[in-house]
Amino acid sequence: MSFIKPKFRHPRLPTNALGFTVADYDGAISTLCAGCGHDSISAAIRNACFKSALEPHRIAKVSGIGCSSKMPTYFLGRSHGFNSVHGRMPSVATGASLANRNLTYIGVSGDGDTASIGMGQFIHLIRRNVNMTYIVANNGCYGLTKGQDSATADLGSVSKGGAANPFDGIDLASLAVLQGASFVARSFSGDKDQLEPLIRAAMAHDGFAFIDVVSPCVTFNNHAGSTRSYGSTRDHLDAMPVDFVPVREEIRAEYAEGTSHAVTLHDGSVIHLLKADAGYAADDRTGALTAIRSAQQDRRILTGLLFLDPNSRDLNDTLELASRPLNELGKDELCPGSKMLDSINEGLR
Amino acid sequence: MSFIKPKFRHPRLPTNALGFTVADYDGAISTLCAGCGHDSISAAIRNACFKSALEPHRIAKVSGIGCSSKMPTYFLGRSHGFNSVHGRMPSVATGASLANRNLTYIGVSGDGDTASIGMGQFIHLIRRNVNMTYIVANNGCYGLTKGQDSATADLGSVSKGGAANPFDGIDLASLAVLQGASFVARSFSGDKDQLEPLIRAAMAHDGFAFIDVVSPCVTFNNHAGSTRSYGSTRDHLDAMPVDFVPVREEIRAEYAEGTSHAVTLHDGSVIHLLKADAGYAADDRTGALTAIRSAQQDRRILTGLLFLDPNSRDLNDTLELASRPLNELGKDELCPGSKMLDSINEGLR
Amino acid sequence: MKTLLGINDFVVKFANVNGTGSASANSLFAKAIFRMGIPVSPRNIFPSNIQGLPTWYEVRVSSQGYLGRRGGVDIMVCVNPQSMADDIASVEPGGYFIYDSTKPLAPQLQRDDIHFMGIPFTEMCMREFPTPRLQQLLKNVVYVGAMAALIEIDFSVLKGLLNTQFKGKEKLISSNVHALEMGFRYAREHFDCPLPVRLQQGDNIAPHIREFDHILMSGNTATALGAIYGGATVAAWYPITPSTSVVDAFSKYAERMRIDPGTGKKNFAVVQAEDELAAMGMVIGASWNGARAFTATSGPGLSLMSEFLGLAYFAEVPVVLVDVQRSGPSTGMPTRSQQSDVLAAAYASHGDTKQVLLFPATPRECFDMTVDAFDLADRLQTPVIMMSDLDLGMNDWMSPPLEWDDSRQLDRGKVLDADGLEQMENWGRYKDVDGDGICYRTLPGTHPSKGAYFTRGSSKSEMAVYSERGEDYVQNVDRLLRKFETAKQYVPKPKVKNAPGLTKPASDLKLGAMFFGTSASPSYEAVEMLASEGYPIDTLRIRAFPFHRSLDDFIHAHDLIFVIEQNRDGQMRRLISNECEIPPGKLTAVLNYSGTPITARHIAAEIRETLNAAGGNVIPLHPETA
Amino acid sequence: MKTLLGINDFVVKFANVNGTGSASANSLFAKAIFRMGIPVSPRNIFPSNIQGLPTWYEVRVSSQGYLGRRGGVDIMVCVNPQSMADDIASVEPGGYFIYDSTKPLAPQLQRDDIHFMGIPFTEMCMREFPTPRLQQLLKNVVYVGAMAALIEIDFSVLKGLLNTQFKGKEKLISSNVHALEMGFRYAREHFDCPLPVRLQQGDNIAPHIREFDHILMSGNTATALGAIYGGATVAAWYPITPSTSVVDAFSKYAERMRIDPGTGKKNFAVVQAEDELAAMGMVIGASWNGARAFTATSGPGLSLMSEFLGLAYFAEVPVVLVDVQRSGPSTGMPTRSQQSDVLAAAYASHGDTKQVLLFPATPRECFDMTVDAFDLADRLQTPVIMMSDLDLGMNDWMSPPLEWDDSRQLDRGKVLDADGLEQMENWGRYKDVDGDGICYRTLPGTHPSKGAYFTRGSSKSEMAVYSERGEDYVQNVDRLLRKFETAKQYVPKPKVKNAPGLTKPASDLKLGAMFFGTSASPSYEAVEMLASEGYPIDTLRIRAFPFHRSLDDFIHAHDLIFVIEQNRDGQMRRLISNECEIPPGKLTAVLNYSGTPITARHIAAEIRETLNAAGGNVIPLHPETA
Ligand SMILES: Cc1ncc(C[n+]2csc(CCOP(=O)(O)OP(=O)(O)O)c2C)c(N)n1
Ligand SMILES: Cc1ncc(C[n+]2csc(CCOP(=O)(O)OP(=O)(O)O)c2C)c(N)n1
Ligand code: SF4
Ligand code: SF4
Ligand SMILES: [Mg+2]
Ligand SMILES: [Mg+2]
Repeated sequence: MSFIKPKFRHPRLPTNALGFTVADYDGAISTLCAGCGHDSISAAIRNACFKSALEPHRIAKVSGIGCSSKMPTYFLGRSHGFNSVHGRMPSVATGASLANRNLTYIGVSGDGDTASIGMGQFIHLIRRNVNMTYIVANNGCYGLTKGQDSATADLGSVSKGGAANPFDGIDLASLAVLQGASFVARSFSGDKDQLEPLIRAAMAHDGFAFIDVVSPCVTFNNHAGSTRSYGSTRDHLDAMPVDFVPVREEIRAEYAEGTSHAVTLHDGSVIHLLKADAGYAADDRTGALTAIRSAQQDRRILTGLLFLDPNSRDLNDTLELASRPLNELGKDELCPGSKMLDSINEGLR
Repeated sequence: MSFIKPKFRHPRLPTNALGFTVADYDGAISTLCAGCGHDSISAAIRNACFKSALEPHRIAKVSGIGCSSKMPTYFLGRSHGFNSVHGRMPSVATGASLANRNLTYIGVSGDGDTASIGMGQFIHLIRRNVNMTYIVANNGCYGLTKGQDSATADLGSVSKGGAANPFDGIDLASLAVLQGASFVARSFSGDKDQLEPLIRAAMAHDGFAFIDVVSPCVTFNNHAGSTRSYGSTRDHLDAMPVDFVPVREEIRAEYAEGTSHAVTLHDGSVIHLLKADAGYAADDRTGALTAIRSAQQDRRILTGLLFLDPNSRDLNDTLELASRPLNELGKDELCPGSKMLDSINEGLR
Repeated sequence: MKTLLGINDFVVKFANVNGTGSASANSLFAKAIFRMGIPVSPRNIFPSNIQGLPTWYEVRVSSQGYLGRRGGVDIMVCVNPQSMADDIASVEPGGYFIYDSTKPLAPQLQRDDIHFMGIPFTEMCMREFPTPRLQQLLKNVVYVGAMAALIEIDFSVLKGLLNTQFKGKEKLISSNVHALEMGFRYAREHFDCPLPVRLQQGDNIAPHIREFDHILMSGNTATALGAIYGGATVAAWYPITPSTSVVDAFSKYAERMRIDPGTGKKNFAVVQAEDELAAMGMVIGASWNGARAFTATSGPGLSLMSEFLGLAYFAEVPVVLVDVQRSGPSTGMPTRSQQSDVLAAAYASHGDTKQVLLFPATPRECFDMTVDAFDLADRLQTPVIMMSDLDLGMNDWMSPPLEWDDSRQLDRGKVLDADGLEQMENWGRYKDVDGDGICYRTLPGTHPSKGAYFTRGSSKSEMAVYSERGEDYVQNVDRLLRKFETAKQYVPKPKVKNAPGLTKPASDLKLGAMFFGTSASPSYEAVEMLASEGYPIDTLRIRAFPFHRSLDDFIHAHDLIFVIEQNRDGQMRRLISNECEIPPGKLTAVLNYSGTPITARHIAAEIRETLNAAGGNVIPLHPETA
Repeated sequence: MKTLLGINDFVVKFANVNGTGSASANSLFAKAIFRMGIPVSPRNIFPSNIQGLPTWYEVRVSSQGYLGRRGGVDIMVCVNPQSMADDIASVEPGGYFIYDSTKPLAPQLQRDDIHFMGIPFTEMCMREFPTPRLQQLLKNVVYVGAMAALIEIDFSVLKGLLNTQFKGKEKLISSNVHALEMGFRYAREHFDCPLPVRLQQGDNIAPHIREFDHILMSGNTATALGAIYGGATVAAWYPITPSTSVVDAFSKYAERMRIDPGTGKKNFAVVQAEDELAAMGMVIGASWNGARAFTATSGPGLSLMSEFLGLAYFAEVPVVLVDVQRSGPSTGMPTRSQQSDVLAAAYASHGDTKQVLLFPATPRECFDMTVDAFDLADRLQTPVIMMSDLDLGMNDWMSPPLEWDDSRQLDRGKVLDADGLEQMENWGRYKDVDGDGICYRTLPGTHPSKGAYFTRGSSKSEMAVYSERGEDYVQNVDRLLRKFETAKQYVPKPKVKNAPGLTKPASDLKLGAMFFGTSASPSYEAVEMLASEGYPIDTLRIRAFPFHRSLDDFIHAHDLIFVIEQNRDGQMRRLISNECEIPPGKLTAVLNYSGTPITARHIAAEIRETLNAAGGNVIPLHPETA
């Protein structure tokens, strides 16, 4: 059940470039558990859209099924949303993007939704470089079905049931880098200073932008044995903070270990990277994989913008679609008319 | 339609340790196109089983759907086989392996079967380390449905239809390495000196052994524009020959660039690696990924045993299954009896 | 104000917020009544979320042992302000509304025709318990205590249950008992105890309850035990409400009963698959290889498995699939109950398919039919689908104890071992040697030179050679039909009962009712209600598809038959008219598809209405005159 | 020996090996007959492999314009030794068996009752053509040349076709013409030409062919054009026989007709998805977002899409799905035809669902119905499934030319734009404002502050707010039923015809036949055969589900109705008896499910048998007396 928030707005709330207040980006009140990491992500998305001054109704939200996939109800109430079926959001998003290339697409999924049932679609979504921001609220478990291990659960982590997970966890960020994603990042739901700019950068990116957000499930995965709880995540956090620079600001170019690195996005906006552990450039896949892995081997989770291809070409461009959205075409553009049909008939006589 | 081969055997055919001739490992006559790479793979599997002196009836063959997935009919006529549904062989193999851990499982698939519809199952099969040999007859296209590009088709390769593929090909070997496969190899269907030992090693390996076999489709993917045709494959072939040393032979230990490296398999058998381009040890995932990628960047296909984890633990062990196959258990082991049920009833009163 | 009277016959409903620990207090309540020997049927009505939304626990007490929902609420215990307005509205005139009076009740919520009884649960707990956690948790126990006073639950039974539950944790026992007593005392002090609706041991309890032994268990637990006793060794599944607890319970029992005594290793494998397609693939692979394997799922999973179900049907691989139905289509209402997968299951997959279905109605039957399902699947070499539902699967039901005959063997059907292969001449996998449509199967690894064949979902000859010849195809699928015909003699037979109170059907009695699964209990109840009104209705409880011949007989012996089920489209009615070649007009649908289980009142009302509409054709026959 | 006589009435069958280039020669043969104005219907019968297995091309010539299979073969042209024994056996007594006499025919293959005509094709080609490739390819053209002599194909028509086919490649033209002439000459020199079964322009051709314009095209091509003209912009699919050519043709036409003239960019997107689930997901996503989108698949794909079809049904997203049926279940016979997905499509998905189906019977109808399908899907906001099949989809059919009315608009149904939203008060996504069960939809991005809502496959209120309330659920699914009822008035109506030769049904005529899709043509033919025997049978061709009311009328107006279809279980018969509440006994199944299309002879024989069995009840009514 969703509760609609009171419509009252304080008259002096700060507004963004379009004159919207942050409340214009609110959704319904969350029905997730108090303290769920997913709610922090919803807030970060809302804030990112507000700060980037996106028109709420030009954003479309898509998700699968799970606690995480419910999130889109809880932000951007003025945007259309589609809570589809479990694990198959990538295909729904692909179709939506083809139909209208001019909206901003935010996909929200869970680790069960993406790494188990949705694995095939996820990989093919990456391969097609669909222009969207894809956020996995990664809690290492199936929240909505009451806490089973997901495929991202770490080896040896202990679920509510008490059994230690005997399988290696799938690292979605590495997978995305390997499979050719053009934007790959990781963050932590509790770290909004890092997460918000990453989401803004992802939405500005022209192509598939993946953000793996470690998002603890307070109900089923927040106890000593699990390696994905708030406590342990904070312990293992290897922060790589990212700061978003809006379009038209100065671009900084120097990049050395321990300093920041400016990467120009396709739309001209720039991201400053602060390289914590260094060792790879953010546009080098092998480097990214190695950095992620080496942090992993130290039992640390590398966060930040892990990989970026500034020359990304999205699916609409790859398919050479016209710039006018397909869903705007009318009979005149679509229907070749009776003369053409006559000539086709002619060829078949 | 399958034709059964004449049963006549030449009396003086060489026999293996079990007294079988290679003909005892034959299957039905192939109905694939003359010259199809897949037939060479069938022959290599037959020869490998013969040379490794496996009992034919203790092998089980599983496949999906496609020209490649038809292959199991064409070898090992004395083995049970299961031609299941498109892309879902991994799950069938997993179930089979759980039911009887004492058979040898050979899975045969195609690039469409594995990298498209089967991608999710493939990754989870790897994650579970199911004890089987998994061969992808990789022709970059959908042979059986007449030549559409598959997800492994190289960017820019031209299919029979004439259009250049606008997507990056998925590299199954890298994916397998990244996702934790315990044995990853690549070969070429026309190179039986490399392929047969690899198959023998894979079958001896205790866990999931993946072999990506470049296997040209002579009918739909054998023309200039395609980068996966016989010609082009031979051109880009960066051979990393592998020699199989049967159990009880001498183990060599030295390993330097350009020389051979002996890796002891779980059952005691040993593989000699000849490191062509060097730079990584065969038990290092990051090194394997880097080597594959760097060959790729030179437009070369790295072949040979690409990665091996000699300490692999297969699914049956991970799940701590008893050594007696589950399918052999009878009522006595399975059925707890009426006393137990009485005590359960008691707890529910 | 109307006065409700109900000794051992009433409905109590608890309105809670989920995630607040009410579940264990509520089941303490129900179990205590059960222990007192009084028939009780509790039901969870819960949301598809984890914390913070309304959830209800509806407990029916019925001296006659009616276990279906009756409809209506006599006593509402409301500790959730979110749903209060609706909850108040749902109380029967003359009924009781018990609420947390820490905050006063909004005046607009008042009703004149029910009793409001405020108990300051929150205030009491704040005062008595130190931590917010305990205050929250024990509030639930306080209202159970109050109910104990109001309806006279045996206090020693409650204490006994707490002692067992918290064995070894004395502190918890004492705080729980304290909470119980707080509630008890408050009620005694402030209200006329007991209420006219209340419990009373012994007296008016139906003999079939009083005189026989019962247990209280959920259908899913019983199904899991059926899989253990049926010899399942491989369970592959993907989590989905309301089927998850089937595999959870299977794992739990297997960890206890299936450990190899010598090595401590497991004689079973449970795999959480990546999705339902994979789960079904694993079951097929394991079954093909000779293990007994099963999966449990719900509607969305059934849809996803449909291609594989076609493979298993056509390739003739045994499969046991437990479908614990919830409300569809699509995600529907995932935590609500329906019987709406009947057609999807019966004809699962493209092409010409017919699947074997079983319809358990009680935990005991969940157990028995699951065991049978494994035998049937092996015997028939085809999928067998257990059609349970959320109501049966996830709620506790009073049930006769489970029984096991130690002499029962696992019937693995026509599987040839090496000797069998040696003896059989010209074995062919798809030869119908016995004329029953069931052929002899072999398992991988059995014999060095005989019995190997290729299993496929494509057309083949009797010798299992790939074939696209029309004749081979037709011969094969006709044999599959013959096999389906054979199945009729193996599946559980329907239960036929003459109209209650009438020892033999009078010659002019032509009314019948058919139902299955969780529609059975309220249907029987409705039929008794109608019998007392003079409408004699014979009943047939369907237990399996394909339908046994006695179902045809029943239909032919009646003029007007009600088919009672819980879905919108009258799916079972369709299946019957399809498969029995029955004029659909003979079958009148009685349906409920609101997601909460069908009630006896609803069924009786619908039937009554039809009979009234039929007018002169159906003259009530008063029991005295029958 | 019996003498076959057949001017423009016979069946020729070519027995080839696949992958040898026979397809183009065979279609040259059929096309030439078509060009001569003589009704012809060619059919490919091909294996599920790429090279080296038997493949057949069966060509029926029928002066009356019967396009279904007749059954039997009059002239067999056999260039494949693999299947020779069966091929010889299949020739009608008195028929002709033409074979490659380079090798002598095995004596045990001889039959006394047919004519054997050897032509040394291989030898002739070895002699005349330089390369093995040419020898192989042109062998096929040689037999066409021989046939030209034997049945009198107009040689100039053949040459004209070759000229068009090889335009610009003069060398190919001359070698092909040479091959034609080689065959022609050999036949002329060695056999009595023409045979008594042969072509003859003009004369006995049925007026509906002679007097009207026709084209020769496959159903899949027509479907693709329908998608173009229907305004589809997104096609997402996964390759599967026999549906692949739908999207192939769509791409081809779109590349030609949907390029933005200014930029050369595409006004369409074709995506080869990773599987059928993804294909359906893309269609749903695109349709939700306001593009017209479709997918094409066959049985296994339909099964895989069933969860998503439930979502689209319940979330009310338009979907156009083309199911080109093949033989099931499972992989079945992937290159053979059936109509066996009827039930799987009609009730696709778990829970209570009913899907809209269309049943085209000709390429013209494939075109028209595909255009309609997009309008219907938008209007009804639900999936619409085109039930084609391999026979219709992949074979060339004579068809009236496609027609397009330039004034026709795309009917996008109830979609609100920004203005519409401004004008509508209290818009709610699931409010049944018009009482037809169809609500007003909005598209993402339309209005800055109005019309945004959440689409979901779970239960919701009229305002599209997530809800688990039973009343909301029931209201919603009842509205979906109402919508399905509304659909009846929008879907194509059935075609009813009185028994042939009888202008109005005599009062004692009570026989009817119902059929759909590719069963129609042979059914009409069978009905004419039976009419000439004195059995007058009215017909109704089903064109859509839900069934139009006239179907009920037809059933009520007849006593005995044959339902003719191509599956084992009589699936349409079931659907009818289910949905029209018809006693199944009124409907007699006439079935064929061998994978090769049903024949008029088979239908007539089955009906005749039933009528004979019915004995006195059905007295043949001789046409003269009617
Ligand atoms: C086809 C299908 N299978 C199973 C389910 C049941 N189900 C709902 S949510 C979920 C897992 C959710 O896990 P995740 O995506 O990690 O989300 P979380 O709840 O952890 O945020 C499952 C298995 C379903 N809805 N549909
Ligand atoms: C569910 C399903 N979808 C589609 C098909 C059609 N199909 C058969 S084989 C095949 C692709 C085979 O490609 P690949 O696996 O690469 O094998 P190859 O023929 O190239 O060896 C497809 C799409 C099918 N059989 N089942
Ligand atoms: S169960 Fe876990 S993931 Fe779901 S809402 Fe609660 S805390 Fe969040
Ligand atoms: S089509 Fe290609 S893959 Fe298939 S059998 Fe022929 S050559 Fe091999
Ligand atoms: Mg999760
Ligand atoms: Mg391939």
